[in-house]
Order: sequence, then structure tokens, then C-alpha cells
Amino acid sequence: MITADLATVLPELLLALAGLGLLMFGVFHKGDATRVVSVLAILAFAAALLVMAKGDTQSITAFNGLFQVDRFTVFSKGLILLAAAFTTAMSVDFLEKEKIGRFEYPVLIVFSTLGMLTMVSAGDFLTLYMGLELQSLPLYVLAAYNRDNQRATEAGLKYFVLGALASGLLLYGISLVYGFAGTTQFSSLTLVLGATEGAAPSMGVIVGMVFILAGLAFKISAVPFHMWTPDVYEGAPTSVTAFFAVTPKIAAFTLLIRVLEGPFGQLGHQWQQVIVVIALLSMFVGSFGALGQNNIKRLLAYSSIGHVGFALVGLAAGTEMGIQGVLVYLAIYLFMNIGAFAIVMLMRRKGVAVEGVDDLAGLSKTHPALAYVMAGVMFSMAGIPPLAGFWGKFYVFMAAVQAGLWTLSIVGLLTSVVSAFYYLRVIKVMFMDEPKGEFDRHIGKPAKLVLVLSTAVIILFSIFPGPLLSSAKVAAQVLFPG
Amino acid sequence: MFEIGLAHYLTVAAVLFTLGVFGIFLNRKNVIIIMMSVELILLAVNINMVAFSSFLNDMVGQVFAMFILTVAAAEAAIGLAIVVVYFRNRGSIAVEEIRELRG
Amino acid sequence: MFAAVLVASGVMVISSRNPVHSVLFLILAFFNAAGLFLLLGAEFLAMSLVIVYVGAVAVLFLFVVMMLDINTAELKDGILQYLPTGAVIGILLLVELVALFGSWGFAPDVEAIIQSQTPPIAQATNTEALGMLIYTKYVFLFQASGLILLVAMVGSILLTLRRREGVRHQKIADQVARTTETVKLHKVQTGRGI
Amino acid sequence: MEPWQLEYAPILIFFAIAGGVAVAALGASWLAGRQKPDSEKGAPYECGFDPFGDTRSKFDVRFYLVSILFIIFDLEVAFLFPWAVTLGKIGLFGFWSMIVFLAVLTVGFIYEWRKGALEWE
Amino acid sequence: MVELLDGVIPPLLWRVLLIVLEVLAIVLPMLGIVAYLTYAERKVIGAIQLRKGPNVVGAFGLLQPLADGLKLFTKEMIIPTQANRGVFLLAPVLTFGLALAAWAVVPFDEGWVVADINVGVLYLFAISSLGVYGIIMSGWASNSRYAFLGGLRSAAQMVSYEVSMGFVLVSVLLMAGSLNISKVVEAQKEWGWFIVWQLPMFVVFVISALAETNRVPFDLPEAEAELVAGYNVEYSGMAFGMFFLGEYANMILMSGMTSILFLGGWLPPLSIAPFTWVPGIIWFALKISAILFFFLWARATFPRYRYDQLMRLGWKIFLPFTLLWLVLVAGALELTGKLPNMGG
Repeated sequence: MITADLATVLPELLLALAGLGLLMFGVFHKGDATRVVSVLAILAFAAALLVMAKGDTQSITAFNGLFQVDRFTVFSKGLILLAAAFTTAMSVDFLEKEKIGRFEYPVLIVFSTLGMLTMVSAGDFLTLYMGLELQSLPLYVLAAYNRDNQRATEAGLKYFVLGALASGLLLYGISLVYGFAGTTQFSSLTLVLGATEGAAPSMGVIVGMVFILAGLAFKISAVPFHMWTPDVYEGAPTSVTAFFAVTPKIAAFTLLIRVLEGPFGQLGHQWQQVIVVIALLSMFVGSFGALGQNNIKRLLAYSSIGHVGFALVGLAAGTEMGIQGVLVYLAIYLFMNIGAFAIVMLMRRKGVAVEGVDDLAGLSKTHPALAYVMAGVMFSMAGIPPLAGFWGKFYVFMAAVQAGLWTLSIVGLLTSVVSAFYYLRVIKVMFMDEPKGEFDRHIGKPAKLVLVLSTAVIILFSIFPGPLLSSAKVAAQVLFPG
Repeated sequence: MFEIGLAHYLTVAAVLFTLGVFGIFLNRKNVIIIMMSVELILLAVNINMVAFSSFLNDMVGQVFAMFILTVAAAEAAIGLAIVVVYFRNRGSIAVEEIRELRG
Repeated sequence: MFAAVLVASGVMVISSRNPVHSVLFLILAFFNAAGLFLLLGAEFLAMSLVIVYVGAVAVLFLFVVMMLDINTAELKDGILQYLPTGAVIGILLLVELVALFGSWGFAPDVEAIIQSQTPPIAQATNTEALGMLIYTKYVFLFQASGLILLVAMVGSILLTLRRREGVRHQKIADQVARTTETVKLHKVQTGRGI
Repeated sequence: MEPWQLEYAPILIFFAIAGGVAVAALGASWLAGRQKPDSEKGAPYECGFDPFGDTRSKFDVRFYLVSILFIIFDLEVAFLFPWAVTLGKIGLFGFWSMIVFLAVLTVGFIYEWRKGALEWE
Repeated sequence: MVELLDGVIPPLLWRVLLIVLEVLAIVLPMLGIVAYLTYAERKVIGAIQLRKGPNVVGAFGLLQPLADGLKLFTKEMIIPTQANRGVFLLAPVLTFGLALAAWAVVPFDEGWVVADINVGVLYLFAISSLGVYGIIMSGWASNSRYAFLGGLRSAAQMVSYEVSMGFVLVSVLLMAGSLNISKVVEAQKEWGWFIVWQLPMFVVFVISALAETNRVPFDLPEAEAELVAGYNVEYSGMAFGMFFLGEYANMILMSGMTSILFLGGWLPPLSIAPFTWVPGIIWFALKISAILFFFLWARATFPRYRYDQLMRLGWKIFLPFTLLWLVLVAGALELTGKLPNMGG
């Protein structure tokens, strides 16, 4: 029995061992081990990805239902591992340029990723909570990672306080659910709630669910739990921000879907309004908040809030197609953001990193290549038709329309038009304005690779959407048996 | 000599919980107090868990509480570490002075 | 009784002017919580609450409070301006929750499902019952918590530890390694130096 | 209220009495001894000169680190207690699961050691 | 309290009264013993250092402790002007109270225990981990740099040794198989005293006990040389007396724990005719006094440790060693199948 369980958690096991091994290696390694450890960490991610791909993707539960694996989890885990690998790759050069390279950095990332994998395939609130914490604690540390920089530590502090509050809310919700439904396991929870189908579902469960929603909404930085996002994005070292912006969001989002569609599937009506409201607010704040920003990182922060809003639209639809849309959206979001941050990390004059939007001025003349990539990313984020970003929005909104959420989809369109302004502003700055002195030439290999890859995905998706769509569809089907 | 039912425990927990949330939102002076409020919240959760588990006659709640205990301690450790570092850079931990980064 | 003190000390924690005092009240709160746990029959948790929180976490809090030397700050003014709104919200939340708790109970058919849970083993002390679960049924989480603790260690060291220069550490090995070859022994006559 | 819970009643009483005795002793001596407060008596102890600055000045972060490590290991111990009691019942599997747990924390311990978090001067 | 005894109304009062009597029966003698321990200390050390020790007040100075007590009692209690009065006064009370309260779960003989709780060992562990507070609080409250430093130091020190003590406890529990102290002692009937099996743990435990109680050679907190008197510089009169008594009460407690965990509590060394006549409490007392004598002996013999040495000993030697030993014990028991409450 135990061997079977271990086989099920093989990817996680691998990462755990890798983390421990790397920690030991780094601490015994003479001199600065950052680069080596990072490379090894990336290898570990790749290995985990491989193992997962080879393993059969039937729905399995392990450890007495604490842990479950199916196509849905595999899909999001794949995204998470990819994102983790890319961000680690990008960060190596950045850390060295900033002279804050410490070998703990990749190790912490490995552990955090492990936490995400765990929470994604949680089959029980216990697992969910442990995974969540294992993911958050390293993030708190990473946010304050640049410990001599005041803004970084401040970001860490903010992130910690709000994060702790969020997990407090989550826990309180869980405890209520546990008390009023008598179980913490998703499967039996579904049964319990199914049993009360006829009668009105217990008030306690609903309140608990609302608390849980709040907790998770913080993790995906959806309004009204978004206050930390811009500050933390700006304060934390850019490489960390890149990690923040992508990986935890995917994890938390899949978790949200899992929890809402799985155990709380019966309470659809109750949570749908909540999600709708959150989605609306996020889209608003995301698009209007970003207008005034001049710091590129803050801008990206607001845009990510907006994107979360858009993705939530699909969840609000609550249909299989909606979920599929969300998954596709997340995948595309991943590549867009990675591309964007890869460029932000390259923004440095004479070794000093700059983060202003106007610092991009005239990029088309100094670094045409970068400029075009950035333009592509920005267009895609704005959702201009031929590019991937458009399709992401398209599926989500289609789902919403089919589910009859007209207001939501209309507001979504309007806000995305608004958001288009600031994306285009960036492009204008890059192409119209006069150069402000050029950036340092050197671009590391990993950065090049990431940039090429993300642009490729952004452009090619509209030509062959096949693979992504189908896998997302398969993944979504898991949640809607029959 | 009144009979203590589940509701009483839950009420206590709820009060603690709200206190904790207060502590975080209302506190404008120093971070340490905020940390303590977080601890209070977790304490409230634990009380809930244990109360439910004993009334459901089900151990899961207590196991959960044990793990919460563990994680909470770890969280406190990290949080205080961050506070220390922040303090070292800033020379004060008054929340009001966290103006550097505006939302 | 515990409950009352618990709540009272909770209030003091967030309202006390002097951080050190509020830490002490926090400790008091933990004690009462432990008392409640006892009443609920979770004796092991009660004890470990005292050991871990009161014994360890609170010490850490005290250390940090002292280390940061927060001179007794005026908290009141800060609170007062937010109190009204906050109080209203809080009371509402509270009332709702409390109202909730009255309605605790299950639909009969639900009972059936819940019974298939993990009841505590008969004639085993609370501690044993806990032990039976943690290390077998919940191994996975047990290991996860191990990792969390590890991360906590690494993180806090990474953040706070700084190597300081010019520190002389005692090298026991070298001291022990000294033999008559490395040490010159003199026979000193009384009244005459070396 | 199970019988074993009643066993805790004495402890409560014990605390009450022990505290009572202590306070009583203090209070009594407070009355017995004649108190003559005096600014010089009240001044903090120094070698002759008046104290300069506030005493509660910042201190070495090591104290903080020690308490962190203490927390971690204290939790380890807290997990060990039930294990020790039930080892007979949970058999080899339980045994190995604890060994793994300890191994993980030992890795952390080695890390600290190498990092010199345990060095004092 | 009300909830605690809920449901046992009629015998309630009697119970409480009985308990109160039991408690007093422990506390009051304890005070006397503590007082005379100080006397014993001076006599023993005197003897070791070829001095007479107290011999003026009463025959052989037997009344010395009372005299001291009276002196402390009537002395003025100075509270420094910059101190936080509340905390300043709470600290000694706490130290002393805890030292007494721990005795609630200690069995003096078969069934002679006030509170026979299931998690007695944990309770003792918890209490001893609370001892830190008295010291930190006093050090902080009295707002004098010596006190502050002393307090911090001794806090860190106690904390460091707490861990290894925990491991020692666990490795004993492995053999006892219960957290109930009486059962721990019972277990030593079939095993024989645990000291036989776990001699190294015994050594570690005793040394840690020295460190926990801030006794020589680990009395850095009150290192006269650097810190004049450590955390209780500012204390005088009865407040100081409390600390003083608390320290000795803790010593006795620690010796009690040692004899329970390793020397089979009230059990006679061999359960054969001559030994079994002697009542268990006598054995218990004898064992305790033996260990106490060791404490005094150590004080008379060893020089003070340096702080870094102290920390190294705690973290780098005791901790790994006890952990290793713990694993070994567990493994051995697991293999030989000698584990308590096997099967099920």
C-alpha cells in the first residue's frame, strides 16, 4: 500500500529529496554555489515534470484520500513546474548582477514549488493547509530576501502580515466546515453536502466556505484582497516578483477551482455571486489602477490583478467550458508574464536596475529585438486578436455568455478595452519616444531562451491551439464526471 | 453550575478570532502586536477544532490542531525574523511609518 | 471561567500599551486555552500548547520585543479613530457567528456518513489516540510539517544571521593536540625567574 | 466529565495555593520590613556612576536565533512524545516515518552548524 | 473551577478540602526542606573546603536558616524607580510558585500523588520550560543592564538545555511506554532502574539539570565577576528571598525528576526482604538527597564555564548525542520487540 502511495507522490518526493540534497550541497560547497544549485534545481523540476508525464494520469488517491492525482492536477502541476523552472533560470543572472546571489534562493523556490504541488493535488483540507503553508513560508522569506534593502524587507513584512491573516481566515473557514459538515475530506464532504441537497445547506458550511474563499482570494490577489500586490511586486527583487506573479497564482487558482467545483459543487448558487462580484471588482481595479502607474513592476501587478479578474469570469460560469477557458487562460498568462518579467530584469543601465516605464523610451532604436518582444507581450496582454492573450479572454467570455452572465462579460470587455490603453502606452513609449540612453548589452542565455519561447507561444498559439486546448479540455472534464 | 455546550466554546473562539482580526486592522503602532493578533486567530481556530473534534467524537480535529500548532510556530519564527531584519534597516517598527510603498 | 479570562486577556493583548505586557497577556491567554483543551478532553494538545507556545513561541516574542526595544508606545490614539467602525463590523460578525452556533447539528442522513470517520480508540489515552493517527494515517502531512519546520529554520537563519569579522573561537582540538613537543616545560627554581 | 479529567482539579488548587503562599510571603514582609524608599536606593545598580542611556538596548541577534532553534526542536520533541508512547502499536512503519522526520530536521541542524549559527564568542 | 468539577456536587466540598490538605502537606514541608537545604549546602561546602560552615546560631548553627529567613523577611524591599513594578514583583512569585506547583504530579510512594494525570511527564516538562519566564521578566523589569544581560543569558542557556532534556525524557518514555509518572516508575519494576539501561542519558540529564537550575558550573547568569549578580541584582528583601528559595526548590524538583526517571522513584534497589521493609517514601527521599549532595559537591568542585563553551556543550554535543541515542534506543527496542504495550 505504502509503495503505491509513494509511486503516486513520486514528483513531490523527487522535489523534496532534491531540496534537501541541494541544501546540503550548497552548505558544504566552497564558495558561491548559487549558479550550480540553480541549475540542479532546474534539472529537478524537469525530472519531476518528466516523471509526472510518464506516470499514468488516471484519477488516483493516496494516503487515505489525503492526496489525489488526476488529469486536472497533472495539467496545473505541469504549468507550475514550467513556471518555476523558467523563473529560476531567469533569476540566476539577475541575482548575480544584483550581488544578492545566495544558494538558499533556489532551494527555497524548490520547497515552495513542492508546497504548490502538494496543495494542488490536495484531497483533504489538511493537505490543502499544509501545502499552502509550505508554499507561503518560503515566499515570505523570498519577499524579504534582499535583506539589506529596506523596500524588500518592507515588502516581506506586508506580505507576511496579510498572508498570515489570509491563512487565518482560511483556517477559520475550514474549522467551521469541519464542525458543521463533520469531515475535512473532499470526497466525503461532497457526500455530506449532497445528502443535504434537499434541505437548505447548513449555514455554518456556507459561512465557512466564504471564509475559505476569502483566504484563497488573497492568495490569487483578487480584489478586495489585492492591497499587498503592487507593493510587494515593487518591493521584492524582480526575480522573486516574477516567481510571485506566476507560480503561486496558478497553484491557488487551481486550488480554488478544485475546492469550489469539488466539495462545494453543491453550493454552486451560493458561491457564484461571490465569484462574480470578486471578478468584477478585480477587473475594474486591475484596469483603472494601472493607468496612473509609471513603475513597470507596479503596472504589471495591476495587470495581473486584472487578469485574475478575467480568469475568474470563467470560474464564475462554472461550466466545463468555463473551467477549460480558465486553464487555457492561466497557461497563456504564464507565458505572457514570464516574457514581460524577463525583459524587466534586463532593464539596467550601467549595472543599475531601472524600473520606470519611461526608461523603456526608444527601446525600438536601442534594442529592436527586445522592443518587438515586449510589444508582442503587451499586445497579447491587451488581448489584441491574433495573439494568444485574445484567445484566453475569448474562451472565458464565451463560457460566461453561455452561462448567461451577460453583465459580467460586457464589463469584462469594457475593462479590457480600458486596460488596452496602458499596454499601448508602454508600446508607444518604446517606439515613439526618444531613447534615454541604452540598456546594458549583455543578455544571458537563459533570458534569451525564455524570451524566444514565450514569444513563440504567444504567436503560435493562434495557429495551433490544438494541444493546449485539448489537454485543458481533458483536465476540465475530470471535474465534471458524466 | 450550568451545562457548557459546544456553542459556548465556539463563541469564545469567535470572540478571540474577531479580537485577532481587530488587532491586525486597528493596530497602528507596532508590528509585534499584529503578530500576536495572528497568534490569537490561530488559537481561536485551534479551540474551534478541538471543540468540534470532541463533540463529533472524531480525532481528525485534534490532529489538525496539532499540525496547526506546528505551522503556527514556524510562521511566528519566520515572521519575527522578517520583523528583525526590517527593524535593522529601518530603526522602527511603527506601522504608520510604512509609507515607503504606497498601494 | 477559563473562557472569561481568555477573552479578557485577549483584549489586553491587543490593547495593552506596553508590548511586553501584551506578550505576558498572550501567555495568559494560552494558559486558559490550555485549560479549555483539558475540559474538552484533549490533554496532550493542552500540554503541547503550553510547551510549544508558552515555552517557546512566547519566549521568542519576548526576546524580539526586548531586542527591538519598543519604548512603551501610545496605542490608544491609534485605535480610537478606528474603533467605532471596527466595533460595528466586529459586533456584526460576532453576532452572526454566534447565531450560527446555535444551529449546530446534522441532518440524520448526514450522521450516517460521518460515522465512518476516525473515532478515538477506546481505552487509549488521548495521547496514544493521537499518536496512532499522526504517524500512520497522516504520515504524509507529518513529513510535510517536517519540511515546513526545515524551511522555517533555513529562512530565519538566511534572514537574520550575519557573519561577524575578527571573532576568535576556541579551537579545542588544537588545545588538546598540544604535546610536550609543542610546549616547553621549565623547571623554575624558587626565587629565580626563568 | 471523565474521571481522569478530575485529576486536574488538584493542579488548579495547587497553583492557587503555591501562588498564594508566594504572594503572602511577599506581602507579609512588605508589611514587616519598614520601607524607606530613596532615590539612591531606587537607582539601577552601577559601579558608582549614574546609569547612562536606557538599559534595554538592542542585543545580539544570536539570542533570537537560539530561541528560533529552540522552537523548532521543541516541536520535534512535542511530536516525539506521542510517538514514544505508541511506538509499540504503530510498529515499524511508524518507526521509519519518525526516522525520516528526524532526518529532515537533522539536515536543517547540519545547515545551521555549517552556517555557524551555533557559534558564540 | 466551576466547570472543572461539574457533575460531582455532593462530594465536591470534601474533595476540595481533602486536596487542599494534601497540597499543604506537600508545600509546607517543602518550605522547611528548602530552608534546610541552604544550611546543608553551607555545611557540605564548608566541610569540603575544610571550614566549619554556620555554627553560631543554635547548636551546630541549626537555627541559621531561620535567622536568614527572618533577616530577609524584615529587610526593606527596594523597587528601582525605573522598574515596571508589576512585572518586577510578579517575577519572583512566578519562579517560586512554579517550583512548588510542579510537585503536584510527583508520586512520593505508590499512589501518594496529589494529581495522577495521564500526561504527568509532559506537565513537568512544561513547568520546567516555564521557569525561563521568572528570569526574563525579572531581568527586563528591573531595567538595569546587568540584570538584563544576566536574564537574557540565563534564558538562552535554560532554553538550550531544555531541548536535550526533552530528548532524554523521550528516550526514557520509550522504555516506559506511558506519560503517566506513576506508570513510568512502575515500568522500572520489570526493567530494573533505567539508569542501568540509559547511563549516558542519566549523565546528560543531571548535567542539564545543573544548567536548568543555573547552578555551578553553569551559574553564568549570576557570574559575580562580570554581571555582579545577574538577573536579581536589583532584588532585595523577600523578593530576593523568593528567587533564592525558588532556585533551591527547583534543585529539589530536578533531583526528584532524576530519581523518578532513572532511579526508580520510590522503588527499593532490590525488591528483597531487608529493602522492602523500608517504606517507599524513605527510598525516594534518600535518592533525592543523594543527588542533591552531588549538586552541592559540584558547586564546591567545578570552576565556572565560559559562555561559548556552555552553548557549545548544549547545542553541539548534548543535542546530537541525545538524538542519536534516542534513535538507537528506539531501534533496539523495535528490533528486540521489547517495546511496551506491543501489538494492537
